[in-house]
Amino acid sequence: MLNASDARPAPGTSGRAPDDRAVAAGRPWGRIVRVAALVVGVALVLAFPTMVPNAYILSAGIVVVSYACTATAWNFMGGFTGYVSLGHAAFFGLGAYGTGLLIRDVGLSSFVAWIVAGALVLLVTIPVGIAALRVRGASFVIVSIAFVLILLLVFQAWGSFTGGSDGLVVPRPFPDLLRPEHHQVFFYLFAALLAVMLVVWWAIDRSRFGTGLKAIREDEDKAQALGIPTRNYKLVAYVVSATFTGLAGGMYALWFGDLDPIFQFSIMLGSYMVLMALLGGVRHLFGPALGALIVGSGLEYFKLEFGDTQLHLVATALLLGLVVLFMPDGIIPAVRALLKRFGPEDSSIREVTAAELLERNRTASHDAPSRDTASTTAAATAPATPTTRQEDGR
Amino acid sequence: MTGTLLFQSLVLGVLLGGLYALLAAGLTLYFGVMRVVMIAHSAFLILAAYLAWFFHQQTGMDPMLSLVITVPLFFAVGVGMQRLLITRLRPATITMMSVLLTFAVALFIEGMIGFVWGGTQRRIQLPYSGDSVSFFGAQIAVVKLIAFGLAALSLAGLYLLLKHSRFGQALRATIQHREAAQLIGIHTNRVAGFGFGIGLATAAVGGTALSLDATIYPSLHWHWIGPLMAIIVVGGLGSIPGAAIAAMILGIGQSLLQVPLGTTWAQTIFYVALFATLMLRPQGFFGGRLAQRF
Amino acid sequence: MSPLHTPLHPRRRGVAAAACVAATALVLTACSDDGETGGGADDPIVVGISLPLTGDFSEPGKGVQRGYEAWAEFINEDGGLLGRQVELKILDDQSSADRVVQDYEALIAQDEVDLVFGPFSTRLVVPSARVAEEYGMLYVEPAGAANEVFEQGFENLFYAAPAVADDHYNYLAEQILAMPDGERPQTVAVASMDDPFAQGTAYGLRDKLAEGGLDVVVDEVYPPNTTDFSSIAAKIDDSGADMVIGGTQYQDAVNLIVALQQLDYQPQLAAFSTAPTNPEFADAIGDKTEGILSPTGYTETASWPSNVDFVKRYTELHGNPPGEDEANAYTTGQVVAAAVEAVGCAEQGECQQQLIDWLRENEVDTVVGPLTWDETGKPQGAHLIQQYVDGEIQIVLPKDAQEAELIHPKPKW
Amino acid sequence: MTTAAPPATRNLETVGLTKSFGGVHAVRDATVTFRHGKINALIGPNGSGKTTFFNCVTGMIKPDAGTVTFRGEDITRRAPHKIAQAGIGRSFQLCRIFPRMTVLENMLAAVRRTRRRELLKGARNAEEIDKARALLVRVGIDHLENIEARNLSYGQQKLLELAGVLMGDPDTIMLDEPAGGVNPALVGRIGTLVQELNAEGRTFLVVEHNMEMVMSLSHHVIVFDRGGPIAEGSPAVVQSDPRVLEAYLGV
Repeated sequence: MLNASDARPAPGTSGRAPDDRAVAAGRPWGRIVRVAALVVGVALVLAFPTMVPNAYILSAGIVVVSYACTATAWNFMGGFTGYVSLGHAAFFGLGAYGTGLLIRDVGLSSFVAWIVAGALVLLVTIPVGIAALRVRGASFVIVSIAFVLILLLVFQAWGSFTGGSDGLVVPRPFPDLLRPEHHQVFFYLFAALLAVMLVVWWAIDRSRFGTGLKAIREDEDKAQALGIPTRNYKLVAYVVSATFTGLAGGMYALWFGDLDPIFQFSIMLGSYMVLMALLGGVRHLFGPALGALIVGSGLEYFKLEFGDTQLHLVATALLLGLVVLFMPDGIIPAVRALLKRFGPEDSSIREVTAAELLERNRTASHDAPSRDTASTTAAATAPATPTTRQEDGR
Repeated sequence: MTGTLLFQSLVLGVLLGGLYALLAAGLTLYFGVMRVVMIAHSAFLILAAYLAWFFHQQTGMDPMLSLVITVPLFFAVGVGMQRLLITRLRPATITMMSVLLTFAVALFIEGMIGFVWGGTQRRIQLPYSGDSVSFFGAQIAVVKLIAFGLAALSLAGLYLLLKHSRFGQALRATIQHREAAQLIGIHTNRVAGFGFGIGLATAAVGGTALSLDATIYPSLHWHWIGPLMAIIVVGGLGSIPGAAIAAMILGIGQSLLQVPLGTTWAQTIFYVALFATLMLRPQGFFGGRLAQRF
Repeated sequence: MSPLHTPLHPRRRGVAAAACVAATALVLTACSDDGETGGGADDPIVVGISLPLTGDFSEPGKGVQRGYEAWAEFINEDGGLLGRQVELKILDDQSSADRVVQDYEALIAQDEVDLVFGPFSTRLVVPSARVAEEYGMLYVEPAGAANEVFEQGFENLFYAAPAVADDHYNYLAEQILAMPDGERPQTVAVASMDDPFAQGTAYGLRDKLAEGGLDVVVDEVYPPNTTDFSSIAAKIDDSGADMVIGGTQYQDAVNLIVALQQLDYQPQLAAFSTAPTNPEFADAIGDKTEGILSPTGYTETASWPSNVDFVKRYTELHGNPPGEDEANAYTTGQVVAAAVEAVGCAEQGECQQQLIDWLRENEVDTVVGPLTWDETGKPQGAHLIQQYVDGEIQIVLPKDAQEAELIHPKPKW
Repeated sequence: MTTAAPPATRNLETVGLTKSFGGVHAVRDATVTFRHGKINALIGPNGSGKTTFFNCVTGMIKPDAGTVTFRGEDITRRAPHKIAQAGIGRSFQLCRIFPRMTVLENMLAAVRRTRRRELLKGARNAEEIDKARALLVRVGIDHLENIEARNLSYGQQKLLELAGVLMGDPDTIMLDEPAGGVNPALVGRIGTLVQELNAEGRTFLVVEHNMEMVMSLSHHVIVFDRGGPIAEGSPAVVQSDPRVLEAYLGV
């Protein structure tokens, strides 16, 4: 946290709480810096289309913003509850195809179709969520991957409805615009969608609902024992996450115009979402967007420069591996820790997660004199005590 | 649908199921010993197939001889992966993070295959590629029979190893209850490393078998990982016999369904089975542990 | 409110946001620095191309690449285009529609190439043609043969081959329907990749035969990434169809044929699109090629003046004669070159419309013969039918171009 | 399922509660009645099924057979959060808190959530913060409120967990080994807290190995062995029961 004195390891210390005024004193500056940064950031985003040298850079910018949308949408589930879904591309594809099919078959106008497709994704997600959220951890990941694979098969095989492998052409919403103008409009539309998501994320983050979700991320059983209806909370987070992903997909369909099942329902797209969110930092409002900026620009660069090889895959793989092994909390906390190291106060926080804590606690209780001699069968006959809880908020 | 076609499909299903069984056994083994869902399993499968193809390309010898190199190599890589990568993850987050880490490994392999051998499709042309033997009216391709034989032999070997060797006992104890295994003096870390090595060795065998009768390309592994993951959940995570049985049933099911539904729809059987399992019996149908917890 | 002010969440978010946007601008602007500004009289003419060098279409994609590179090399040897050297800038679209659009966008808007050539495969042609159209670029393509391409209303598109997919088998269909009753096959099995081009060829033939009274007993579609053909083969075998038609690209044809061989299925007639014209085809199926039919828009033995020259130089360069993919790519180059020489310009802007207008009005001599186009960009010709006869792929239809007699029924494979 | 208005003295009861894992009975036909308004202790050797019993009662595990009633209402197989909302708070054997949330956030996460429309209200409501602080003062860790919970000592975590349970105003509190792994001074403090809270009218159900604590604290002791109760009564009665000695010393 920002006030380093807060984080002083304090086992057994009886020192009084840090003075509230001291905490407050650091605050106005922080607020000014933050507001200023936000204003500058918004201004830069708004000015971007006028700063770019050509339409290609603008279109690459749209790709990055659309990535930021998907990663932020993913983070409603991944960041709050710690459930890693590798299959969020399913919702992206559903939103995209939904929009395209509603325009083609129902004759809705572009943006009405977009909203309706978002609503359809929302409805579809409820039963899917109920099934997928019966399991945790690895099983959840498997289910999420399976969902995107099954949709890929359905959209490939059901050619008469979806266009099959031929793909689907989505009519342009603004047929009169020249290509660069078209890009400009969609850059702002994507940016607006991203802004809405960020506001919603921020609102949830500070709400009771958000606190409940974070409790689930930290320790799901404990959260439930405290009276948090974990299943419904997770379901709501999942539905919100999926719906936003679907809206991003629908927007992409309107912008891009050509849909192909292999690329809409691709595990790669889902994994980019995870990579971007993790890289930036899932606990932070702007983490996924920052990750999207880095990964999106990097991918574009790699594909353009080394396009005839598959080096971009290798680069993605190495980045993902590094993040997972060395920076699982993302760049934002890593940078902050670095800043803190050079800052006036030193605080070395040992990283502890729920299960490690349990492990530590178990050792502590084993050492306690009051405990009976340990019998190994105790654990075996009571496997329900989740002594080796595997998933953790991330 | 005629009787011959039905029988032909059944035979094809059994042959396919055998390969699925071997690969799923490897995949569920990782989960058993380390609680790791090894997304890269099928990428190693394709890598082994490429190595077999490359071996054949360079030496002109039968690709099956490449097993002499790939099996020990993959075993060592497996042990190394467990030691150097998987154990670096915090125990608390190992299941989730290992999914991402092995995903990264899979991408890395795919990228490197594309980088080294190009993105085009490859296929080994053997003198006996088009040969077949007649079996009660069904025609069985010789290469498919060899592939099945390889898979069946390896599975049998794996079974004997687990059932009748000291190492196998230690491995099973580790799968069933890691802490308890530690308490009775098993080096669970070493056992887990070997478990990983054996898992990867199944990928080496499977890949060679696959290379005999299939086209390979770098991104082919995505085609395999979905069905394999579905199989291990249906069979019960961590249960090797469960995985083998589920693999056989689903392989045959897929093959039979291809007749009325076509190839694409038939593949959905894996995912339908997966969702059905989660709704009805999340711990899997053929033994295994509580899937919910992991 | 409580006196507690410590925010629940970190405060440097705003900073991060600003950093984000600044970095976007920087990264992306940096990328653009290497954009070339063409136009000068001595500068090379840069041709932008995106091809599927990896992924489902990489096999034919590489053929197209060889054809384009041969064209550039030969034209440079001959003194270039408008006296300027030609330079190709080839990107890999990984057989992906998303990628192909970004590629052409980058080529046109950022690299400011002077000309573009089309990619391979109908699926990639449609999205990329739209980009080219919206930038007003002439778009000649070697591979988008399916009807769908010409139904999009593109005004800048020209297909550099003699005929569209549906008409590829026209000569074969006529021949089969003209056979006497005892000889004519009665039943047909069709298996096609779910791809507009492959389906176009196969269904063109299927529909003509069905109209002529033949029974279609198997009609299978498989996605492009299919590798296991044993069950499709089993169905075809089980139907005992007299004739098999494969709507194929390359590898799928090899796999399907091997799977059919494994089942010992022996049709009287076997026709596959594209694959049999590939030089590696015979090897890949164990040289059991005798009697396999395939349509082609190109034959290396054709006597068109430019073709004789092309085959000779290509063979010198690569050691083997060009295949259909190479020839189609070369044709694309020839078509654009003809327009450029006639109009006398090669750059973005008004020049492109002049090139388009010129092609609408004129006939171009190419290695596949003289080509003309209707207003949708459809070529006005027909495909030849080839067959493996005595281990060589030879023209068997139409009669006046025949190099060998059609073998019927086909020998065992 | 409620029949007549439940008598005020009825608290938590189980009838024939049974749960087995892979053929091994962890809890077998356990029929237990806890005394309302008292401190109840559940003791027994390791592996006697106390924790499984505990988990069955709080809904973390679905029992194979039997019923659990709370104030006359059947709560068997209800979801854990429903049971918590009904007024049963619990702690875990190996103290579980939210490690990467601050102490205060831990407390706020435990606020009862009953009204849906309040869910999107800010989590830092002044009234609740005051309540949380009061509870932190009560357990004696109020000075640590801005520290991430993972940085607390084990004893402090135990106190935080207890304070978190109290945040939900449960009238029955189940503690799984509250004295496990903490120093004797803290054991005393926890004991005093339990007694104070009991004096305010809260019923306690404590699983504990620390006999000294059990005997000095509880009003009613239930002894478990092999998945079910074998004896119950006042501490004095239980202590002299031969079956208890046999269960503990084992033959």
